Amino acid sequence: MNNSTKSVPQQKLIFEKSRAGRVGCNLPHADTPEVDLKGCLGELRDELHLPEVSELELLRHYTNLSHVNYGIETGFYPLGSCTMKYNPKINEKTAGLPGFAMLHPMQPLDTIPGALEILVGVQDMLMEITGFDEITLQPLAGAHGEMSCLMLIKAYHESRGEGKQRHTVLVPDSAHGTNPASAARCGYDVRSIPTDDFGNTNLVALKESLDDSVAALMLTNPSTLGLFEPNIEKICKMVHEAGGQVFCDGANMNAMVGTTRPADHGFDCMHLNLHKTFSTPHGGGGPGCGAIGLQKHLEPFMPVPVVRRADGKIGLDYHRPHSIGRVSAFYGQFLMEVRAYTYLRAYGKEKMADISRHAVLNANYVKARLKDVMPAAHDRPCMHECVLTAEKYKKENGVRALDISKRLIDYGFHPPTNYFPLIVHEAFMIEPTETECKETLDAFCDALIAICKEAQDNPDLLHDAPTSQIVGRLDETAAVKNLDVRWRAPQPA
Amino acid sequence: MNNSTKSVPQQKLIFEKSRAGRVGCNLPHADTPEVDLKGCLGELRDELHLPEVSELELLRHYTNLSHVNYGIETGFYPLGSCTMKYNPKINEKTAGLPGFAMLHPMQPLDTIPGALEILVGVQDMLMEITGFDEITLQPLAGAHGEMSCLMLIKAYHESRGEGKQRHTVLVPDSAHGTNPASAARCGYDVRSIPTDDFGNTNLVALKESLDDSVAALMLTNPSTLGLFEPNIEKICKMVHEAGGQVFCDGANMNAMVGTTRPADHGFDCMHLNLHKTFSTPHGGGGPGCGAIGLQKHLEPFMPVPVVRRADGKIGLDYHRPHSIGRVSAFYGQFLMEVRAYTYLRAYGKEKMADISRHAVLNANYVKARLKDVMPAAHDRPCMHECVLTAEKYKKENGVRALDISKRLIDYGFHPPTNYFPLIVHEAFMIEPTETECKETLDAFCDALIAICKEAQDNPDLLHDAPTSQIVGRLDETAAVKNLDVRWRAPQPA
Amino acid sequence: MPYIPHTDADRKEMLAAIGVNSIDELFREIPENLRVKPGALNLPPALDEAQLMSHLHEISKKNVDMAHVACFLGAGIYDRYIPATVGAIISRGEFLTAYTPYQPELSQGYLQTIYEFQSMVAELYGMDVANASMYDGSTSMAEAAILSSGIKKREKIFISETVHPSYRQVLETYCWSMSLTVETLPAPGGMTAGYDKVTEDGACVIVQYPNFFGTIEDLGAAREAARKAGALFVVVADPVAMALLKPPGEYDADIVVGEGQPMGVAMGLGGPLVGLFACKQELIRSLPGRIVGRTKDHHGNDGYVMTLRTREQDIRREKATSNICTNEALMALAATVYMEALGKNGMREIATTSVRNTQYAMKQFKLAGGEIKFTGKVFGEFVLRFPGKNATEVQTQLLKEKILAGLPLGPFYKGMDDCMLVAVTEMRTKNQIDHYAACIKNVLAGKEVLA
Amino acid sequence: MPYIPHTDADRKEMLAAIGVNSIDELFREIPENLRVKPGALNLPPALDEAQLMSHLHEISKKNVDMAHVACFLGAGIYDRYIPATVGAIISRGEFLTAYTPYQPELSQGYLQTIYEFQSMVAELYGMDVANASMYDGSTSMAEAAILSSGIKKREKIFISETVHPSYRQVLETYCWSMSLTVETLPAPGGMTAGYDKVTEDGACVIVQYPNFFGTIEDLGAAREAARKAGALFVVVADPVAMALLKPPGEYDADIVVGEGQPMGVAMGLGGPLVGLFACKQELIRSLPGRIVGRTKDHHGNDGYVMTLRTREQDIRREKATSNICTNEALMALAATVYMEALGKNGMREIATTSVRNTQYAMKQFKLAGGEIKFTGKVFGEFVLRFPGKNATEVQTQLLKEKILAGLPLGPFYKGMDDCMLVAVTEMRTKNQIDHYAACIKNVLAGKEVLA
Ligand SMILES: Cc1ncc(COP(=O)(O)O)c(C=O)c1O
Ligand SMILES: Cc1ncc(COP(=O)(O)O)c(C=O)c1O
Repeated sequence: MNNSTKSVPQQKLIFEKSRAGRVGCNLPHADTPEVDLKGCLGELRDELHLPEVSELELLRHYTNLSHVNYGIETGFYPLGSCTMKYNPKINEKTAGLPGFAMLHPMQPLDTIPGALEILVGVQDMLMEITGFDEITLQPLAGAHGEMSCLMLIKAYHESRGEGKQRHTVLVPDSAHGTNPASAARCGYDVRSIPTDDFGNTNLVALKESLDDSVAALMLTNPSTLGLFEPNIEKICKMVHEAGGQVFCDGANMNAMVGTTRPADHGFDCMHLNLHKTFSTPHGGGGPGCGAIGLQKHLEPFMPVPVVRRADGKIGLDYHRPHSIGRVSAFYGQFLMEVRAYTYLRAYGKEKMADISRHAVLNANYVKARLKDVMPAAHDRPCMHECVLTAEKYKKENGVRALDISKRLIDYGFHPPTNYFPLIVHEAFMIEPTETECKETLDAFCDALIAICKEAQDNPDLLHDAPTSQIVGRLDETAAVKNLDVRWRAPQPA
Repeated sequence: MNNSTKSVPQQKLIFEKSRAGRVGCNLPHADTPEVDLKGCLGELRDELHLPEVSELELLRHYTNLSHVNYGIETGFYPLGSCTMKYNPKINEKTAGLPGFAMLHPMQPLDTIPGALEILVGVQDMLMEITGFDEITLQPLAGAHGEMSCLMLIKAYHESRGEGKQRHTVLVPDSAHGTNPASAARCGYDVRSIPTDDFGNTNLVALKESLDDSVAALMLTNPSTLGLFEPNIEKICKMVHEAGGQVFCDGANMNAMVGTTRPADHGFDCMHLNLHKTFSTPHGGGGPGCGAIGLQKHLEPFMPVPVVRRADGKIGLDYHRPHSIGRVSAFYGQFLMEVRAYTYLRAYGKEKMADISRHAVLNANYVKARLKDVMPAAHDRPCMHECVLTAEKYKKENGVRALDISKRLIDYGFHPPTNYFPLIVHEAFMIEPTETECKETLDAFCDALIAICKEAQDNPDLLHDAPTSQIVGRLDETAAVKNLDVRWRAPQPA
Repeated sequence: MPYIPHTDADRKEMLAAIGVNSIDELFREIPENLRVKPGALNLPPALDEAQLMSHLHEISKKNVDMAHVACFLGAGIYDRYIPATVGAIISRGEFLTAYTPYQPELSQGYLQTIYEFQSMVAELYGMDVANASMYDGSTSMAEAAILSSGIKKREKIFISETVHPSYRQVLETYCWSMSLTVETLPAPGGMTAGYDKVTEDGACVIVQYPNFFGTIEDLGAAREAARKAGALFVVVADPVAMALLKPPGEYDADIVVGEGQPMGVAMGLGGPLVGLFACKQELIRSLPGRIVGRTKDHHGNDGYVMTLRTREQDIRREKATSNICTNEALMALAATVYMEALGKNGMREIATTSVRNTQYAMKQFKLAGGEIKFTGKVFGEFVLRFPGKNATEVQTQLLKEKILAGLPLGPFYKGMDDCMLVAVTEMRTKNQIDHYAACIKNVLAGKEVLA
Repeated sequence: MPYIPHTDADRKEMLAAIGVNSIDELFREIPENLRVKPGALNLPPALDEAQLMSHLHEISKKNVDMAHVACFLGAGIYDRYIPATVGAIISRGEFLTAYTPYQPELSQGYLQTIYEFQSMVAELYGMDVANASMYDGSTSMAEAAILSSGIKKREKIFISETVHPSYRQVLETYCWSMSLTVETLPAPGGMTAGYDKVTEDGACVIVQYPNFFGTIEDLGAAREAARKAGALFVVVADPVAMALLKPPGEYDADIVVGEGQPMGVAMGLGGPLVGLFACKQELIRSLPGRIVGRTKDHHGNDGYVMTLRTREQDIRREKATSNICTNEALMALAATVYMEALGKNGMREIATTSVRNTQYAMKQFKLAGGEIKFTGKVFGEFVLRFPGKNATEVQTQLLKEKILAGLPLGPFYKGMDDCMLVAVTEMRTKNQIDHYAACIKNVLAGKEVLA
């Protein structure tokens, strides 16, 4: 921690840098005749409080803001469940090609054969990797993919006359929040399934829950505990026998790429987060990119349009009487698909499995290195991430997981995910991904070991952390109490 | 100065991040047969100590290094004589077009009509702006342009049989170091011409120096004092009458664009720094881009190839018996010319003069605002930059110009040029450029005023500055004494 | 290995530290029969970086992109100029490769830009507050309907026929799964009519402004209908048009949603886009998605955090206001840079240029024999009728002249086979409009498009 | 106004503070007759950003760029793969828009990269030290000659005929102005011969490695000639070839220069490039250009500064070691990123691929009827002879097949009208080489290039 200290100016809001009449942009100007705006448009607005800054000031604003923002390219970002792997620069170049970036979603189909080739290319590769019969790229993020899958399941049950009856979705207590929320968003009742002492689905509880109101089980595999569900085939069978469907939350696909195929596990459908497993950049919170895979029996219900190769030509299928309809306005996150395509082709047949193999190697290495200071919630080989518990420090030293994480910031690392899954006390969910080198993992583990010692020797160091950033710990309660979510122009005196 | 403090990790050298066997790049691989390297090449090298890092580590290395480097896009950069204006982003896009960036300099001429159009386009616009009869874009930077101009002059004198005789170049004492150095590089003796009390060329001294050994006078107009030489026409006449030529150092063209034309002043030739006046980015110290302009009588001596429009077609003229030859391997800094072209077309006929007008406005404003704390070396309207003296603080408070500048860093500004021109004691040469807004100038002036007060009240604040950066003041003497200019691989034990 | 830094020595050391002999051992909990045999996947071969670039370049060239045709196609996605600054900023790794700012202390840069984004979206729409973004305009609208249904405890959504057809399809999908019903208000003359159909079981009334046909809807009438039924008043609005038009907030809209793409986001075949979502202060605790607020650290410094987090799925699970998690932060950043680069004057200028170009085009196309289908005032888009011609055929003809003429409306609206939705942004020039006019003159006269 | 932020109010306030009434007044010292009348300049009209982009795009499309042809042209500038990381890094504003690191405390980022650059250039060349860059390979070589002349106080430069013709032209220009003479050593068989011509008034002996024809010169022989005459031994070396070849430093070269373009710099019609300059430790105080050293701050932290500054023009004026000021920092940064991205193994791999491709091409072209002009060992380039054909015509023919066949040598070397200099980098594929072979087979048989 021999960090040197640099003073970084706090940036004023852009509105405070504004000067009336300033124009920041060399804009297209009209060469058509002037018009009477009021005559053309009717009532016009009066005020428009947008900032007026020069292009140079704008760039400075963002350059300096970027310096107080942490990305994968700044340092290690082991945010569990988020797969913060390296986002290759070449993907930005391919997605920036005018022949992709400058396409209108409603231009005639025969003017976009290349775009359709990308879509089908990604679909084909994802089918092979997941084992599913069909892939659609329409959903716009993971949660959107979950929702779309549940809609497929709903339509399936309706087609069998069981739509009304099957109003319950089972969700493990370890599941990500989007799972129950997506179920609710599809009008389902949510019933929680406990996890057993080994970190697996509690089969007894599952069995008990499997009545004929169950539409589906949403299972994350590997689970959010970073553990592969060894009973997965059995679970799917149980649910199927009860007339339900099994959905796989595929956020953790990075553990499986090239190594095992979810469709083979017995799942009926799954979502993928291309922004996690297939390296499209997270962009500070989005765009996501949420493909879904499904077995043949769900095919009639796929959202329109279905993009498909037929007779050597790629076309769009809109005429699908049983389709759930559209889930988004156009073709999904097309430019993200271009990135995913580029990424998939970089690995190809030869190297695809290396992704999951090294992701799992890295996670197990971190788990092994930290076992003395922070034991794993479950002592089993983990998959692409390991979930540890820092409960001891809370009990013995009054130091919460959050304090440890904030202290990690002072050591130069982005903290892992905390407090998720909810069933692990003071959880640390660490997902290193395969693109991190051993030295980085060692430095991170060394830091965490040092912090755990600090927790015992000098807990206030942790309570007061971080002290290395442009702001200290922020008051989130005050943020809610004195809600201030937008700037407003000062009223003229 | 309510800067917050962020800890920034000092980056190890990339060599210290290296791991044997790591490959950072997804490289083209051969599909041609293997060969016996030794058989093909003869003796091979043994060791090759280049770093081995992953692509992600590489990006982190540079992201973090960039955070401890200051550019125009970080903040105000009033480095006098360097014209640190905004470098428009659109220029980067145009220069990045494959139809420009991916051209080979020796590909057939009929495959590069567009490139020639750019070259001639820049030449034409620069001819119009400077008034010269010819422009060549071959020189690679300002100093290279100076040297090329002196070569033209040398060839001219040789053509008149005066080559040997005219071995002296006159250089004002205020001139930039490249002027005498370029003269020496052309085999000339250098004689210094003093500046008079008003900041103008001392005409009496000039007259005395004008013997028949004089090949040329190198004059910077506006001078490095930021002053327009009011006797310029007279000076040129004097030199011409003595059989000499007058070269204009055009580093200060930003004061003149669209307002006055150096060729009209009587100059025979001049160099331009496109990386200053015409906004091509400085790139951390280069590339420069050094066009030169010249009057008709120097035309026969122009470097080859001359790019010219003839009969509506653009061609290259190599058959120039009196040419000085090549000054660089190909066509000059072509991709910089694309940027300059883009910039020139953004201003066009309508707005070109706005450049110099606002550059001069800004400089005079700074000068006016600072007059109480730091008087101008010469109390006259300045051009695009103002030269102030901080002598008072040295005498009264033991604070040097350098100390003041280092303190400016703590206030978040890049310091101006110090100690140049050499004839001004404790010089501050401030060039704001036209792209800075009034608020920035005010903030800068406020800071400098505050620092001048600190110089009187608490000079150690200045002696100890900067304290805001990742390193404090560096020991340059030790750098020379314990010369360490490269990393070396540790010797195996 | 591309992107994977492990050397043989690394692997060996790491396996030793873990206490296993091979990577395979780490997968021992996966039943043998579920494991993929090495090399068993049928995937195309790996490409190196140079091959990737040329391969993708080849594919991209098969498309007709908008750099090669004059784009008069709009319909919610617009060919507007994207300043070079936008790309320069959003490609910075600190932004591009960050994720949701869960750790505010090292995410102040992004959080501040989101606060600025929220401020400007709220300002453009004339609303109290806006969130940090939704997936796209269509899902943003669907969320508004569901929010309304939740607030009003009513199950019927009224929506005008003049709302973008794809948006209405998405709404149908969402509503079906939530057992809500959608009722469409007709718009015979290109403007929503039949507000009398709105009944008191309506959760909300949704109109688009300007509507899908480009026409500027009468928001006063829409509001009255909503108010009368006790329903929420929801507007789908083009943010760029807001630079000139009286904003929905001034018509007392409860929720305003829209597509942010026209503000600095590449068309990209329609993705990624960015959904805008703004509402009245009183609805803020029902707002879907993320929202950033300003607060203080313990030294009293200003700072930004995600706030009102108890609305969200990771905390509230099935009771959350929405299931959205990842949103469209990067595209919201692009829009933020765009709004700030153009600023007040720039936004007004390009909106005005669009109006001028649109008015000129309407005039020229009429002279060339086209008909303007509807009579209402328009902002930057209008419906052009080709008497006696199929619009899809006209489109095909004009493509030969490198004009993308617009959107043939036949597939979307009954009886409109001869109609084309034509958008004229600030990017179109007088020359291009004249060329278009000349082409349709020929086509309407039954001649070759190239005169 | 593009890029100029002043509002009318700004101008007014600023003029008032200065105490003048107009901007014109500030120019009062410029004689009236020297002032340009408003609007008098004959310049093309101003373009907006969208127009600039499309205008420049149109112009660029008139060129045949290397993305559209298979480039077998080298001759000192090579079509090598530039990893995407290079552009991503050098476009960062903190690097792109900085200037010379005169203020080291806020330039540590750049200074460190220059230190890394110097280290790797020295390593590749096998030399003690390298500087921070020169303009290009040609001027770097001219500086080496002048340095030699200064050190040795001698006025004759010996240079091999196999050094790049443009470099030799630049050398002639520089030497003429310094009154030095250049003597050329012949190379009848494509390798420098006639070392016996080197006399004791020689300041240096310059050879290229591999030479202009691609042949790997015998550096031992060159060194002997230099040593015998008491002259400095100067080598112009391709840095990429150094990944495999025994470096000049191991042959006891005094100065090694070269062109850094093949390492991550766009060809860009030959500019900007980046000159490399390395030498023995004992010459460091005569080195032209900038050099960065490692030192400490007063807390004992490591830091980097420009050092040995008293060699430079701003301090030493006419006594400086060179007149160079601005150098090619950004291109040196590109090269630094390149060397670090590829690293030891990557550099070796692409060099090896070039050798393989070159050997394959030589074989196939011979089979197709071409002749390999010279017998020496080559690295990645060779002279191909088309018996009975003019090489320029062959080039024209092959361009039809989207092959840029190489550099016709007729204009550069007497009696070589039927010769083409052919480079085969790692970017060329077996298919492209086979296609080239098929084409020359047809051309040599007097058939159409397309069989
Ligand atoms: C396990 C899990 N499921 C679902 C999601 C939701 O994905 P998204 O954020 O793309 O909507 C996430 C990611 O945040 C996740 O970690
Ligand atoms: C007045 C003056 N002349 C000449 C030069 C030399 O220009 P360059 O650095 O491009 O060689 C400079 C810039 O550094 C300068 O300021």
